[in-house]
Amino acid sequence: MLDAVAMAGSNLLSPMVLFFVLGFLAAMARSDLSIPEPIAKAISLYLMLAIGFKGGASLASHGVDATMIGVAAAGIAMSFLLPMLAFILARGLARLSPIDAAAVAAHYGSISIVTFVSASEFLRMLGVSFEGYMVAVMALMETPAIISGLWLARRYLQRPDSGRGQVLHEVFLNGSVVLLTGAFIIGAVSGTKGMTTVAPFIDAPFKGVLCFFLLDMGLIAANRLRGTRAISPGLAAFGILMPLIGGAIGVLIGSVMGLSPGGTALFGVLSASASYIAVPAAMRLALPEANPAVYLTVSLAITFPFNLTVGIPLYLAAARWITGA
Amino acid sequence: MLDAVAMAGSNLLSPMVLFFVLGFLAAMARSDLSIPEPIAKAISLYLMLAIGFKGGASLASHGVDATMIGVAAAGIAMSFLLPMLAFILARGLARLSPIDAAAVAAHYGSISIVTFVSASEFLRMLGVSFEGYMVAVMALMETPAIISGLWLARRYLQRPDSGRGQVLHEVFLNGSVVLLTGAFIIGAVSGTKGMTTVAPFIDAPFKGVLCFFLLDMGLIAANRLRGTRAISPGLAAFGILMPLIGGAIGVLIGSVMGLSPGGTALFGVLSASASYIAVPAAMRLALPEANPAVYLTVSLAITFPFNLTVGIPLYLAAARWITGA
Amino acid sequence: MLDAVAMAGSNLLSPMVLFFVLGFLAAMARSDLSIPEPIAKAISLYLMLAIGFKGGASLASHGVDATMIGVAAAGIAMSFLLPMLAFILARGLARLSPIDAAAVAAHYGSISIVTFVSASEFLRMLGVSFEGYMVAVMALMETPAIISGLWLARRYLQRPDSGRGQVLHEVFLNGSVVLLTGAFIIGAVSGTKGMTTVAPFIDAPFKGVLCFFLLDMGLIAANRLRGTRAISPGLAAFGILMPLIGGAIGVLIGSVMGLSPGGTALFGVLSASASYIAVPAAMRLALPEANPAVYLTVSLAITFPFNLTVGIPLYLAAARWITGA
Amino acid sequence: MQTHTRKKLEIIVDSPLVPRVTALIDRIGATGYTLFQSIGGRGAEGDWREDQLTGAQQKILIKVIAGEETANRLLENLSGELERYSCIIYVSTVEVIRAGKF
Amino acid sequence: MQTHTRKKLEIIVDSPLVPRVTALIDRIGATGYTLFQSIGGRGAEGDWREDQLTGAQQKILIKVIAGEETANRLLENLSGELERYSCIIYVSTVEVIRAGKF
Amino acid sequence: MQTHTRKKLEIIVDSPLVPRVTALIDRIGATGYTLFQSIGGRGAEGDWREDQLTGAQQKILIKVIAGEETANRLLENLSGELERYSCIIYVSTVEVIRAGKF
Ligand SMILES: Nc1ncnc2c1ncn2[C@@H]1O[C@H](COP(=O)(O)O)[C@@H](O)[C@H]1O
Ligand SMILES: Nc1ncnc2c1ncn2[C@@H]1O[C@H](COP(=O)(O)O)[C@@H](O)[C@H]1O
Ligand SMILES: Nc1ncnc2c1ncn2[C@@H]1O[C@H](COP(=O)(O)O)[C@@H](O)[C@H]1O
Ligand code: NA
Ligand code: NA
Ligand code: NA
Repeated sequence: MLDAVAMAGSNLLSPMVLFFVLGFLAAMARSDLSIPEPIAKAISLYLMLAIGFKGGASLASHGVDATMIGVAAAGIAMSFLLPMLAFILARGLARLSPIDAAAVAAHYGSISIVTFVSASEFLRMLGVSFEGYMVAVMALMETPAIISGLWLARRYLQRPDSGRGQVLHEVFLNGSVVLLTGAFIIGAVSGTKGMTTVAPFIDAPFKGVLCFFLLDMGLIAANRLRGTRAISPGLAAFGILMPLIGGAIGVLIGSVMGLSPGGTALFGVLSASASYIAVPAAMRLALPEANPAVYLTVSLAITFPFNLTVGIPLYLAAARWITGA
Repeated sequence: MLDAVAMAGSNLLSPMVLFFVLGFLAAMARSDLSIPEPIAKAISLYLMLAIGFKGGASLASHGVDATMIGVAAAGIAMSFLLPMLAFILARGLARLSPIDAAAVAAHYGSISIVTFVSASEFLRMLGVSFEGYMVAVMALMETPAIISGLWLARRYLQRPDSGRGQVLHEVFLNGSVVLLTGAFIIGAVSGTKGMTTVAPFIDAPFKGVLCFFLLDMGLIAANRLRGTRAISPGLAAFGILMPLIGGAIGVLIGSVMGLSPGGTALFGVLSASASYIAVPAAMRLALPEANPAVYLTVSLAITFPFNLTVGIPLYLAAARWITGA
Repeated sequence: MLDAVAMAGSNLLSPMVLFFVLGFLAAMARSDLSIPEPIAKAISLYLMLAIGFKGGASLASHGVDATMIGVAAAGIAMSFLLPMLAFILARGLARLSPIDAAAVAAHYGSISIVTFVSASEFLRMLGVSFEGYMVAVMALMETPAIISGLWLARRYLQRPDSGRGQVLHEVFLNGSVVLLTGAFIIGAVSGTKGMTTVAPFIDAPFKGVLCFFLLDMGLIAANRLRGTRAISPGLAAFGILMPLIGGAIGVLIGSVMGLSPGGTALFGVLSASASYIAVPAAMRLALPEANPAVYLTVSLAITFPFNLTVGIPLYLAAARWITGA
Repeated sequence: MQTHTRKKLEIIVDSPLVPRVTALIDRIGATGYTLFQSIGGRGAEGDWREDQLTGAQQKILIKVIAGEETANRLLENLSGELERYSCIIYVSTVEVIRAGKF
Repeated sequence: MQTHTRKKLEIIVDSPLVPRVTALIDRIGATGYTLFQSIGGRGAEGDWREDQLTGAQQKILIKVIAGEETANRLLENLSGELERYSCIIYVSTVEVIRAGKF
Repeated sequence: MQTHTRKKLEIIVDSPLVPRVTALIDRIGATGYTLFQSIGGRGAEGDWREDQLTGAQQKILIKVIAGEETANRLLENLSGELERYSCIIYVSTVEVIRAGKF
């Protein structure tokens, strides 16, 4: 426990979290500080490319682990099933309409790339190693939740399924899924030699770029919080409780599957985090009746900051405790 | 004196100044070379983040200097008072209307971040050290001049002060002030350890990024010069005389406060330089009667190039002479 | 021959080509992956700045070669004359209208910077050295082809030459020409010392940035291919045959001029590649009757991918064979 | 100068829906369209500014110049297709020179 | 197709002033607005291109669809509020389908 | 509120041609113009999306508010100057408050 508190402290004082806090405070104080949108998008692409490539290269150098297939299957299952849990909680605790609850549920089955990236930098900072293929697991967990969410919503909607083709297409060929997976494969193919080639671009400046991006995430989170009337106490509670439950389940399953303490913590992080890229775009198209102010606000402005500051060290502490490390 | 000439030469042949000249010549020849605007903004944010963080980290490792409080107070006083001098000169020499003169005056009390950054790279190149907290002094000098400028203008305006709240807000929560100050504090909190983490992003590529940015500054300066009818011989003379006077006063005060030769030179640079980010936006809002073509042209197209090429080595030579280094 | 196959293989598995393929496949599958436009433009500027600077610095450290003047003259002549050949082939093989054929011809006389950059990274990977001034030769070859193309077209157009001044201006002060040449000169002036200063920006991350850019080139090439009805079998054949012929001539002349094997290969690459920046903009202005779908598609979607994957190793193999290396 | 009367349709719609709208414009037989990005707005669903990473609320403005009849058909089809979505559509009258182009 | 007549107000204004204008639009009771970025222009104050770092001359276009009465009230208030500033305002007539939205 | 009738000219044109069009606008004596970037479209020449590095197909929208007479002169000159180029031009009627500005 003491350990967890110390870890939480060192997490809160890392430049990454401090830049998030700076962005958050600046937007709360209505400063006109802002990152141009094409830059934010480019950095987001950079993070995916870099994390994918590094994961693939690490797979190439450490080889395929016996537990890999199991963890991948467990990840897909989690992404499919967590929305059911999230739906019940969103209905009961946050009192959302069925449609809004289904849309929110889809977000929590999916994952947040920045949360994963921040968690893996945190592990690296503490010298905790983890399985390189966790990046591939992340890519696999990104989309199944969308299907669950739409399935949940469909039971409450009286309308023909127009545009379903476009939605499925959007789901499986979403840019972030394609880039993550593609970079992972390229990393695996190019291996250590390829890594040496591109390391000065994707490895050395990575943490600094992440700081810059988290500054923007802080601005975005606070702007959402400030501008919204969509957040009720129940929804706020959901935004904190749901990652705790998801994270606990994730840590439990991760350790059962035989992941290292670091890998277990990351599986917890994936389960605890909520999407803010792939899922909102899909919901907008397939479930326009759902209110984007609700799902974007709870995902970006409640759960993301919670995970970044408190959640990550917590899931690591739990992973260490449960794996006996 | 010979020393100063040699220094000026090595400054003029640095890649930074050469890229500025390239941009300047390209725009003068009406080339279609241009840096996309979101990129220019992002680089500007990057420079603030990096310079702020480095300043804070340097403060953390070298500790607070006895002279720091004094220099900070002197900086604030300079920012408040230089506009009075600039106003008189802008009226007398450049023959500007009171409103335009007040707007211009506000620019010269404030500072130019790129000029400061170029000067500190120049010092580093020559191996001249300076106080890390000069970055904080720069942040403190950014805004007081706006208040002086508005005070000067108000005496000539017969109108109620609408929107004063928004202006004060704009002044104190201006994005560049917030980012500089925030990054400085984060740098001070994270110290050497944080610096190691983000150095490959904010330190190693810094000079190269600055070259890219100065290319854009050259384009912007020459485009302003080409497009304008706002520049008179008197205004041009003002744009060169005012930094010389401000720089001389700054060097004098810096040495009296006990700064190192490098710090003294930077205090001169801050006093000599004119704002092109925080002040124009505030003037646009608070003093829409002032002509932006006047204040932007003299600040960006006359004073900035002058300081970058001739001014910086001059202020250093003066600082060395006066501190007896 | 075996050598060439092995080289082609190692080229195809380099991260650079793999990222191009990823982008190509993503766009073919209609993924929504996309690089924001200002970012693509900025990377393109970065590549020009970096390659220009590096070429100039290399010239400064290795000195001017005796063959340099000859190669420069040969490059200019190639750029003037290749369009004649391309015009005949575009008329005969691709059955284009005279106007479209002239526009296409101008593209093939000029050069593609990314193809050159990819080729020089490929050489570096294999440890094959080349003359630093090839960058200057590239800059010289960029524009003469435009004049040839317009001259070819004029024989078929019954109209007064309005806007010829603007076109010549556009041609000689095109942003990419100015930046390449300017950075080359700055690199030559700053030499090794300047290179050390900016290396962490323009050298270390260069290959990684190129990967990112080639991802975008893949997206662009496939999007063009997908969206077009402009591509006929004849035009596709032209897009592959023309670089082969141009490359063969280039390799022959390069070796005759006494270039090293690496330099010879690069001269082949320059002759084989087709412009996609300077020439299209000039054609749009000077030859609006030509269909941009034709020249952009054949240049970006046929010839560029062909050169990147198959052409580059081929021209190197030919250069080695002909120079007896 | 001789001009011809045409209709200008403007549609402000979520960016994920743009492909569907442009496909419809093609199907109806309009001769073209032009897309513009908006950077913020407010409507029944509340405020939004740029797309803030998610792209979910980003709005695109689509302009179509067309003859009265085509415009009417487009309007009818669009109002059916987009009924459930957050979007606005409005029409005005414009004069053009090259009648054949629209 | 049944349409309803509304007014479209367009305001081109310095970007630092946008918050003040949108606050006014809210206060007057229009149902929404959309913002677009311009990339250059010319007027009484001369030429400008993009914002060239300073942001001081960047212009934003604000479109508001509203009923005649709301539009008139907005126009009157705006012309007072923005009198001292560099900006232009113009109004045209549009047809909309969903009358309730504006 | 007292308003004055003016013409709004809109021109969608290839970006390399913008300097030529704005020079013409100046020559004709219009009081100003504003430029907007479009992000895609379709016309007789087919589809395009952003400028995809080449800048060759990028279209810019130019808005000009002017009196009827100036607008007509502009229209005539433009249709001559731009005849060979891929572009569209259309005109509508707007109401303005400050008559002196246009
Ligand atoms: N009255 C209006 N005038 C101009 N734009 C509007 C108006 N109402 C809505 N919009 C735009 O259309 C988008 C969607 O509107 P809504 O579906 O009402 O949220 C808003 O975000 C605005 O950008
Ligand atoms: N006649 C006009 N037509 C279109 N836009 C204009 C016109 N006059 C001014 N503008 C725009 O409004 C801005 C401010 O105008 P001004 O206050 O006259 O300098 C200019 O920079 C243009 O972007
Ligand atoms: N009917 C139309 N409505 C709106 N925009 C159009 C229309 N026709 C053409 N455009 C725009 O004008 C550009 C050039 O048209 P074109 O010369 O017909 O290829 C197209 O790429 C579109 O952006
Ligand atoms: Na999750
Ligand atoms: Na100053
Ligand atoms: Na060529």
